[in-house]
Amino acid sequence: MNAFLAVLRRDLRLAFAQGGSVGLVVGFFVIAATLFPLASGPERAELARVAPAVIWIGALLATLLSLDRMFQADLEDGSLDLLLAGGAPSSLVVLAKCLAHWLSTGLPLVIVSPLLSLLLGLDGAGTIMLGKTLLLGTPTLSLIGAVGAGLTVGVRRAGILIAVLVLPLYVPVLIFGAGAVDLAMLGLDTGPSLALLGAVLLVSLPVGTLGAAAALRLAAL
Amino acid sequence: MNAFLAVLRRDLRLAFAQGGSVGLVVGFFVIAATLFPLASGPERAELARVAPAVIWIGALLATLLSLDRMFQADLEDGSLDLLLAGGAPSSLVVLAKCLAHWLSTGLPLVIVSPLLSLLLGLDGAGTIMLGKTLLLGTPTLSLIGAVGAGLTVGVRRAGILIAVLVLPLYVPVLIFGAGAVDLAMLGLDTGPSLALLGAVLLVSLPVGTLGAAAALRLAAL
Amino acid sequence: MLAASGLGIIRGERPVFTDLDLTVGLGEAVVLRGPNGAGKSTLLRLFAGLLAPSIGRVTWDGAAIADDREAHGRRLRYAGHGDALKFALTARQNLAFWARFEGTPVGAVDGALDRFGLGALADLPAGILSAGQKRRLGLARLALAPRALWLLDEPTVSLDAASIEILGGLIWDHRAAGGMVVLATHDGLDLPGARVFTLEPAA
Amino acid sequence: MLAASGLGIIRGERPVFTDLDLTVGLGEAVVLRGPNGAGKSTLLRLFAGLLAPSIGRVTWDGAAIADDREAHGRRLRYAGHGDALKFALTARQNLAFWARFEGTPVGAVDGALDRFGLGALADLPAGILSAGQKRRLGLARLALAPRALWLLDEPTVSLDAASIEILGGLIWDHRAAGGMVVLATHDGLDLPGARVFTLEPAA
Amino acid sequence: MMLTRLANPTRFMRLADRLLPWLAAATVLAFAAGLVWGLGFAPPDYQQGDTVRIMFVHVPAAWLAMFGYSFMAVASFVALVWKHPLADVAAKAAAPLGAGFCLIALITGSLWGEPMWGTWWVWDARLTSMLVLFFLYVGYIALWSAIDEPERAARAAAILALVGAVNVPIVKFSVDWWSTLHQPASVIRMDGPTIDASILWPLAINALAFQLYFVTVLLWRMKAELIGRRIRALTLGIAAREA
Amino acid sequence: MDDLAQFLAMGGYAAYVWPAFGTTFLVVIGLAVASWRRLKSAEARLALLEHSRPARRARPRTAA
Ligand code: HEM
Ligand SMILES: Nc1ncnc2c1ncn2[C@@H]1O[C@H](COP(=O)(O)OP(=O)(O)OP(=O)(O)O)[C@@H](O)[C@H]1O
Ligand SMILES: Nc1ncnc2c1ncn2[C@@H]1O[C@H](COP(=O)(O)OP(=O)(O)OP(=O)(O)O)[C@@H](O)[C@H]1O
Ligand SMILES: [Mg+2]
Ligand SMILES: [Mg+2]
Repeated sequence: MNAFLAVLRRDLRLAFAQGGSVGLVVGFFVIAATLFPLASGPERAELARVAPAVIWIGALLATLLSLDRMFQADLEDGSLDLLLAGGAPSSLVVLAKCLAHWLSTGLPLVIVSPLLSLLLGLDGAGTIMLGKTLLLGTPTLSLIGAVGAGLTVGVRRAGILIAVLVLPLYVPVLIFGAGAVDLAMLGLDTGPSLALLGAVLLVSLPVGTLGAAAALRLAAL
Repeated sequence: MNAFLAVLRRDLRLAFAQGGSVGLVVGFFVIAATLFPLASGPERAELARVAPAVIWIGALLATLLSLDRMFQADLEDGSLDLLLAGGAPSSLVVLAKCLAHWLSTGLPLVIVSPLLSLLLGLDGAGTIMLGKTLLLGTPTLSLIGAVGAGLTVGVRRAGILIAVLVLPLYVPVLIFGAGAVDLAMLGLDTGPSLALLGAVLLVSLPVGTLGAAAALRLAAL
Repeated sequence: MLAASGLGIIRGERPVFTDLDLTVGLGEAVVLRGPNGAGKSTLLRLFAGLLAPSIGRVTWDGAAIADDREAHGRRLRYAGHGDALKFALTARQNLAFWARFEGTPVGAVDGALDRFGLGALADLPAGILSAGQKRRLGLARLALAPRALWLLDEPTVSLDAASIEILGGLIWDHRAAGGMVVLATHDGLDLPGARVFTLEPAA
Repeated sequence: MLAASGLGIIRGERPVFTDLDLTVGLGEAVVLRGPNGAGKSTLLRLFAGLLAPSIGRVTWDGAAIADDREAHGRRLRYAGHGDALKFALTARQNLAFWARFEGTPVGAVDGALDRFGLGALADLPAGILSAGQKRRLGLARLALAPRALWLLDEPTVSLDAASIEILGGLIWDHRAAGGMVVLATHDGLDLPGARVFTLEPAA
Repeated sequence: MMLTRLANPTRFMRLADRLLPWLAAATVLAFAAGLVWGLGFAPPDYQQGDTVRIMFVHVPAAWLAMFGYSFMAVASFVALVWKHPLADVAAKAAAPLGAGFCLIALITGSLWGEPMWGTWWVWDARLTSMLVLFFLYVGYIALWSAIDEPERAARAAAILALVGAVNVPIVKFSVDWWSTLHQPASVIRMDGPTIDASILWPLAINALAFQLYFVTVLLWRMKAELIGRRIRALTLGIAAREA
Repeated sequence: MDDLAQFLAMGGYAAYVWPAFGTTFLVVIGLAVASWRRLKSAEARLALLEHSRPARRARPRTAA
């Protein structure tokens, strides 16, 4: 538990104090959502139709952008050895790093999502549902991403390998997440989609932490 | 000139030799473009309308994903010192690195763009114009990106700087690039857009290399 | 008591060493020597449980360390080629993180910093420290709280004479309290009563 | 002839040293000594033109090096704390890159590798080399082609005794041909006839 | 430990050598029978005409694509949990086969879609999840080739295979969960097949042929991999003795 | 003759049916041949190695 809190605290401090990743994520997200209408032309009705997809893909890619350094930085400066051989359960360490990653990428996205809805012309129901699905879905992105990051740590050109490994696994989250917003805008029942998102999160919690921990122990070898 | 060829050759070898990293760029691009229709639903006509924007934003992100390590890796292993203090003009070194970056990210994107057009249902005229605009536009992305990467190398607020500096500079490229494809699909004149893209490229060639070189010399201080 | 018996390891398709036997008893110090590439760092990583042997085993009081990696982790301190520092955090924040991580009261941090003469630098970001200062900050972890086994990979690199002496004193105290040390070095560090174990390159 | 006069530098809000004067003549070797943080690495980076002094200037044959950075770059070799290696490339590819970069015929690479006893490792990826082997590979650049001024920051780190001797020989040959060396070290490396320049920490 | 590690693969090799000629022969026979029946004798569908013949390759390929990944996942599980020395060999050998079948299903499906649905490709759940399955195969193969040391690569790939296994049920049930253009299951379902016997038989024979092919080529690949590992061990042994 | 032409025409769907079977067999045969060749070359290398083992040939250990 000590170890969990220590790692969580350090990673958050690194993400926030440095001004680094949180600013990047939010900035990137807002700019990408702004660029989209610019690039596709301004028809508002059409925009709102594809808006959930655009925002969700933005969330995916923003997560990916920050994933590759999740363990790589620790490997390079030698911390990873100490984190793994320091007597703390490695899945606990991974869980702390996932939580820190989510708090510094996923959560900020959830918080700015109303602004993005506004930019892209989503209606009220859609905006609320977007927030809900992001809240349920982004932790899954961090957890699954951790497995990809762990598998590729120390591998050459890890960044893009992560993308190839992880993106297919993100697909269910994307489908349910963006789908639920579409349903909400049509006034249809979103219960099953949300339930599925929740289920995916529950599954990925053990799978992600144990998988990433196992992958990291490999990398140290 | 020696230095230019040497750096170009080394960076290309690093990008191509190991585990097909270029294949991974392409894979990433294809997967990202695949996710979009997945998230937005399958109506074909609507897809083709936003397709140029989606592909262009995909190109932006693929560039961005590989940008942050452009100089950072050299800084961390100490090569940057030698590249800058080795007696070669630093703008030449930067130009070589930009060219290598484009050959290993931009060019592959240009090459797979017809496949993406097919996936997203672009028509013939759109497909051809997409290839043309990517060919003219992606070198600009590498050059402008180099300034961002140079400015942020070793700097603490790296994340924010990249987001805030580079993405806004990408806006003109994105607008003209995606815009020209839209015009082509409507059968309108794309000459001015292409001319503008070319002009932006010509401007960013000196601005990018000199700017990045100056930024790097700062970082070495 | 740490023991390796019949230890052999293959890395990158080549055997680094084979059939290595080594025992480290209470209060003992073993200095690993040998030319570059002989396998000193490899052996230390095996002892830390960071590498798995291809053959043979490493035991602690008779039980294989692989059986309970976490318990083994809690009894050792490993200091490798990297200093395990985050350049954006201050010296104190860096050390405090490791103290929290292992459950040592954070109060011990200032003492450890002082011990390596880093008191005046405690609030500087670790990134601007000189090479030797970074090394000292990495080593200051040793002074946080006692642990039975120290595994040090070239700890004296970049250290000035005064710091080497401090490290020597720290090791002395550690051994006097029954601690064990295995360290790799090419020179420096004069450890009284240390046993030298020389590794020969396999090829 | 390399000369520093009235050199002072402020890094991270604190002066590292002030009013430093040092001249290095043909065939001369200067060993920088001083405790951690005294400014040895800083001085070497100033000499390499990688840092600009806050006050004073560095000159070569009387002309400030800042006036023509590229010409200065072509007459020096700098070896810092990093080894400037790409782990994915083989040892030979790494060295061949630097040879091409500076315009030395690639034929010189194998000789340089052999000189540091890396001939047998030439086709291994640099990433799997041991710490000392990496260091040797970084230093092998010195043997590529003659350049007037060598700036070496703790070159002996991680080197075994045999390699230190090789490096000593290389420096000797370099000086015999009129080359200059400025190097920082905490020990090792016995350079006959070298001048020791001791830096005191400013604070 | 060394003994059990060797014993098992050796016994496996002997068994494989005994089985392989029969398997190869059966594969060729089944393929021939399935082809002749499927292309020559099965009646055209009253709705789909002769395009229905594409089914005889499309459907078995789709099944095997899903089977291949499930097989990999199970083998990976066995490799991770029981450290069975053959399991990761099997998983590695299966990946290119599964990827190949996946590609076949995608291409033949596409070729079927143009006359039937009037389009080569739609972004419906079944088609998309099949594409995702293909990407998973590609990622798995890429991971194997990105890590040099076989032990490390094997375990990393096993972890990936297990994590990726969630996609298989999604491919299988996507048609039931989302309304799509694509056919729902009509052969493998709870209440028995709903296809006419004149189509069902050649389909079954083709499926058998694909399955036999899978096993045969899998055994070849596993043997090659095992021999490769023995070569590695031998060269290492030589290296050790020379030292 | 007519039968054959009719067979080849596939009820007007030749352009879809034949490519489908064609790609299938391309992939199937390709994978089989590649796997078989790999097996044979591995067996040959092993035979060579086991044959030359007692001879203690100096072999380049770093061969890519
Ligand atoms: C690229 C396009 C296509 C893909 C990726 C695809 C994928 C699949 C998959 C994965 C299955 C196995 C389903 C299961 O066992 O539950 C399947 C079965 C099947 N597909 Fe497709 N398909 C495609 C196009 C088509 C088209 C155009 C048709 C016909 C109009 C078609 C007809 C069938 C039929 C009849 C089955 C057998 C269903 C059963 O009885 O279980 N498919 N396909
Ligand atoms: N990038 C930097 N920014 C700010 N201050 C720095 C930076 N690098 C070094 N310093 C400070 O300058 C001083 C001198 O550092 P330098 O690295 O030159 O020391 P050194 O003599 O090489 O020490 P060592 O023997 O430990 O290598 C140190 O006190 C350090 O804190
Ligand atoms: N990650 C790795 N993969 C493959 N081989 C490796 C790896 N790390 C080290 N080796 C090889 O193992 C051998 C021993 O390396 P090790 O780092 O243990 O040497 P060392 O005794 O610590 O040398 P040094 O004095 O240079 O630090 C070297 O020949 C090296 O090439
Ligand atoms: Mg070592
Ligand atoms: Mg220094």
